[in-house]
Amino acid sequence: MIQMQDVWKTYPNGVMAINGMTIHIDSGEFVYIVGSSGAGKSSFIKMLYREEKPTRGEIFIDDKKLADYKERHIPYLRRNMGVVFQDFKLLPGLTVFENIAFALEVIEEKKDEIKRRVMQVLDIVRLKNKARFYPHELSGGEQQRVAIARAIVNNPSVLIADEPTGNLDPDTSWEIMHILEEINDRGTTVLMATHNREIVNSMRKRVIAIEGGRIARDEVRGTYNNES
Amino acid sequence: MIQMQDVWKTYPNGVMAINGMTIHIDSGEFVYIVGSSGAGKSSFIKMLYREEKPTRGEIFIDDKKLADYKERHIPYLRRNMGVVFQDFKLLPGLTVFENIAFALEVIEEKKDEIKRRVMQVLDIVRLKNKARFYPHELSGGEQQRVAIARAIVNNPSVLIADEPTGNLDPDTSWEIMHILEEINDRGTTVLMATHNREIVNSMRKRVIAIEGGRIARDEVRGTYNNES
Amino acid sequence: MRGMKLGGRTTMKVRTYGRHFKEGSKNLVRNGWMTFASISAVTVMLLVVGAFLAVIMNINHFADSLEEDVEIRVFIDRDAETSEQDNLEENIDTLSGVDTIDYIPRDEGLEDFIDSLGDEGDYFESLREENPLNDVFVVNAENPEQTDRLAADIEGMDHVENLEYGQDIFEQLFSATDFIRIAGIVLIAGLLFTAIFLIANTIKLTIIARKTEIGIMKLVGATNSFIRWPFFIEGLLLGILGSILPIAALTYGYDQLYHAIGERTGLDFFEFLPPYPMLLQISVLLVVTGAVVGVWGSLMSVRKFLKV
Amino acid sequence: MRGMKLGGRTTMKVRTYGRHFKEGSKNLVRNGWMTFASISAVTVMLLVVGAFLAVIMNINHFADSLEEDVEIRVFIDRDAETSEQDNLEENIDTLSGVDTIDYIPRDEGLEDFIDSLGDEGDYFESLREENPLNDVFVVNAENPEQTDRLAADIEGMDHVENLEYGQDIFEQLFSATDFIRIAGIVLIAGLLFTAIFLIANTIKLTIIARKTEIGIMKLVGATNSFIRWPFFIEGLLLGILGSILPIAALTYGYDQLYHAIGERTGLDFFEFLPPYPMLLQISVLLVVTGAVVGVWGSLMSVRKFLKV
Ligand SMILES: Nc1ncnc2c1ncn2[C@@H]1O[C@H](COP(=O)(O)OP(=O)(O)OP(=O)(O)O)[C@@H](O)[C@H]1O
Ligand SMILES: Nc1ncnc2c1ncn2[C@@H]1O[C@H](COP(=O)(O)OP(=O)(O)OP(=O)(O)O)[C@@H](O)[C@H]1O
Ligand SMILES: [Mg+2]
Ligand SMILES: [Mg+2]
Repeated sequence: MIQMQDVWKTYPNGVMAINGMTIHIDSGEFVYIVGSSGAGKSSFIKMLYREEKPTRGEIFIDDKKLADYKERHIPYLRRNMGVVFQDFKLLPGLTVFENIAFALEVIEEKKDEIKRRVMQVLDIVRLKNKARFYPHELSGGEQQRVAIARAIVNNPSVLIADEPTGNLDPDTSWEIMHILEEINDRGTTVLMATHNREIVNSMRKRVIAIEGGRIARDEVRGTYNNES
Repeated sequence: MIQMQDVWKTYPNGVMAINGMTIHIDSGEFVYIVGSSGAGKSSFIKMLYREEKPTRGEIFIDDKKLADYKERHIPYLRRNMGVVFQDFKLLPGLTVFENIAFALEVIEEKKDEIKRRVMQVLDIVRLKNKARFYPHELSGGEQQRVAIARAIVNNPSVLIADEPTGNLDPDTSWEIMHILEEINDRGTTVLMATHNREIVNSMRKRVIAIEGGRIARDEVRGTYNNES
Repeated sequence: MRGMKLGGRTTMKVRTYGRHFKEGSKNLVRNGWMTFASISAVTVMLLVVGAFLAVIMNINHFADSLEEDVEIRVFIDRDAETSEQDNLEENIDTLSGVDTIDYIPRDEGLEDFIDSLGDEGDYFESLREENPLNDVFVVNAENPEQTDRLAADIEGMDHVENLEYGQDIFEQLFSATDFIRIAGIVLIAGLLFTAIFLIANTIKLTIIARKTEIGIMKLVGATNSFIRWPFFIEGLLLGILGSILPIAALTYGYDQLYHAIGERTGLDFFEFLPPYPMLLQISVLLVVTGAVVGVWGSLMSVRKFLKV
Repeated sequence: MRGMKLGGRTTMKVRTYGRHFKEGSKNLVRNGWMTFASISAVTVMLLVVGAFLAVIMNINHFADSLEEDVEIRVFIDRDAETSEQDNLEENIDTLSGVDTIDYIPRDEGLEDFIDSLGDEGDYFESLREENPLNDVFVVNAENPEQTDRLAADIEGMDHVENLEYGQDIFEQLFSATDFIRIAGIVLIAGLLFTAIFLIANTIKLTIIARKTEIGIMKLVGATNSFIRWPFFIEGLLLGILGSILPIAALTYGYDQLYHAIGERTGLDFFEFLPPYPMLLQISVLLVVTGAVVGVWGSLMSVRKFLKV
């Protein structure tokens, strides 16, 4: 369960990205985060896995205050969250396989199990034949799919995806969406920032619209644009 | 005028990205390049500004063989092309202003003129207030708009954009599309790889669909998907 | 949400150490040129340090041998009888710290003196008729620092006419060797510091290039120690690999030099230190320095990128 | 499509040079720690080179002065009259290559000799009665290498009883100073090479970190020379900035040393080189080395990233 209480975020350069957000997301929900470019979607997301710290306000994950986490416990927080970064953040020196395996090595999984699981998710994102390639040898969409594979490989309790279909064609996008839905059905909370109107409007879920760092709209089975 | 004659591209790792492409694009055209993830859109585009060289076949730009260009003349070729890269390729050490100005400094433009032009394009992409920021201080969509601004700042004869709206919300995407259309109206050839079905289907232009490194479809006022 | 592990499992599984070792050595290969830059920095700096160490150890050895030559010349009363001379010798011998006592009869002394003058000595042949010299005891202290005390003790004894132990030369030499020793230590310390600084610098640069990657690892849930271990291994290997060449070069070079020059040196007062214990000492110092600096440089540099 | 400029305008506008200079110096600040690493590598290495250069120049100077001390002692026939001695002096004086001729009467010679023996000399006071020595001319050659020839010439003259110019010591010393000189050159060359290698290495590492950026610049239409210029400036500044500290330290340090020790050196046969021309020579060498290595390291490293 994710909770934010009057959270503000001002970046060191003075940009006020989040201006008082209070929100409550239950375990097992599927939430779209929408909003124009620069609205604050990524900032909102980054605070959840503590890439950024809020300037003011409290964030609770599983009823535990994020601010109370000691620095050395943060990795354990992150291991329960799968994150698809907007800019992918793949390790350039590692192959596709190694990139995904890294998320499992970190939790000291057995080698055989790592191999099995990685090949399984590579199958899901249809990149099994690119396992031995390096990120710079992939197309934009392929890199994005690797990022998705890495985020789901260790069955996280929360999946956070920042525009996971930005570089994908509509067909592949739909495949990815069905994967996310399936994961959500298995109990994983899914948060997804997106600009894809088609997807939001067809696959109706809770929609949180951010505008200028504030929540402009929060609808249970919402659409991309305001229906009013 | 851009021309390709039976062009093939095989990457060093053995991936056959382009498999025999013959195409002719006239000066002043507006062309969408569509195709699924990994189809070969970026590879096609990269050969035009010589980031990649074809393995076989000839490419002509303005009736001049690309293969005949001496290494030291390539920069002059590129100065007549504005390119929006799929991964933006902004210089991390330079501010937004400096990033865009760089494309003008390269052609030894006057300082005052540089300033005037940069502020003008920043206005067009609505990022005037972020001129002094560094790329890592921008949201994904803002970075993409800087990349677009840099590509158009020196009034290139050809504008090549690789998924220029991948990280933009629908409204901003439309704004960008109108800018591209305007530039095209002024005589600039525009090539744009995109996954945005909505845009392709509403703003009808020539559509080249790539599948497995070949041209699967080439329609004058086409749609994203095959209409057949 | 499933229970979050906050306990911070502090023990790592054995297979994870294996992974770190593999990862660390893989990184050496992956970073190609950077690895080369680091290793060659280690190599070059250790070579310089090792070479100077060898030179300075030899100079110190030479200084030591100079000090050992410090001796007290006791001029015996010309009136002293043989028994009295023997008495004096016994008295000297009972003093603690006396190493050797040599007796030089006046005739032998004159002979040596005339010889030492070379050609010019010929003009003094006439002296043989009435030898103006004394019989002499040459006393060597066990420890050059005791010379002063011994001299004072001997001076008070009977039948000692005079006593010479070259206070001036001795003190001058003594302070000179001290100076050489201190200068040597300062020089080596300076070089070592320079080497450490430059090696750490180079390693730091290679790690800065991986700053983003370290950040990504943290974002994907790696603990600091998980990230640090491969860097530890990498630094260790860098240092050890970097010390191989200097050790080999020094061992071979010094051995060659020792056998080529050392044995037939024109300067017979100077003696090269034998290769055996010295080269071993230097080698150990170089490996340890390389390894420590490698690890230290590596971990220090990683540290500041771990705060993500 | 508008006409493409293929001519490759080879001349750059003046304002563009201004831009390159500004860009190059800005990069120093932008790259913060990397700049620090490069400059400190230059600083440290040049300091070592400079210090050794000062030491070696002094040693060479010392070796030179040793060589200058090589003199020919001409022992004059005891039977020679004053006029004959004068004759001999004139004859020697006409030889080419003679620098100075000193006359030491036998009495003075004995005095010196007895003095030089110190305490032991007392026993030879009796010699004063019948001085066994000769009168001596001490001949100094203008150039130590001429000593041999001069000695041969003088030996054949009248009233020369004997002649001494320490062939052994002379030759030994001569080859020793040669050895020192060669060893010094080798050492300095080795250190310089090491310095160049490590500095270039460090600069290379900082530029590798900017590999992607160089690629982007090329893709945006920058020519190679447009990209290279700021790197040229940067390397130049790196080298010059890096040489400031070593030059300051050496100048100050040597000056202090010279005035503190140089003037009251116990070893009066050894003389420090005066600071003036030497420090200037070293400074110029350091600045030039720094600048050349900086520029060279920078441009060499950029080169291989320009092929995009
Ligand atoms: N690291 C940063 N430092 C300073 N300002 C930042 C930083 N990251 C983002 N910002 C600013 O904060 C605001 C919100 O950015 P954010 O990345 O959250 O937007 P977003 O909703 O994700 O946009 P997009 O859809 O374009 O990705 C923007 O104005 C942006 O310029
Ligand atoms: N540098 C490279 N080295 C090796 N293979 C590459 C390289 N770049 C692309 N490829 C491969 O070539 C094929 C075509 O890639 P390309 O980037 O052209 O696809 P794309 O159509 O742009 O896809 P996307 O929509 O995902 O960006 C893919 O299979 C990709 O894995
Ligand atoms: Mg974002
Ligand atoms: Mg692409």
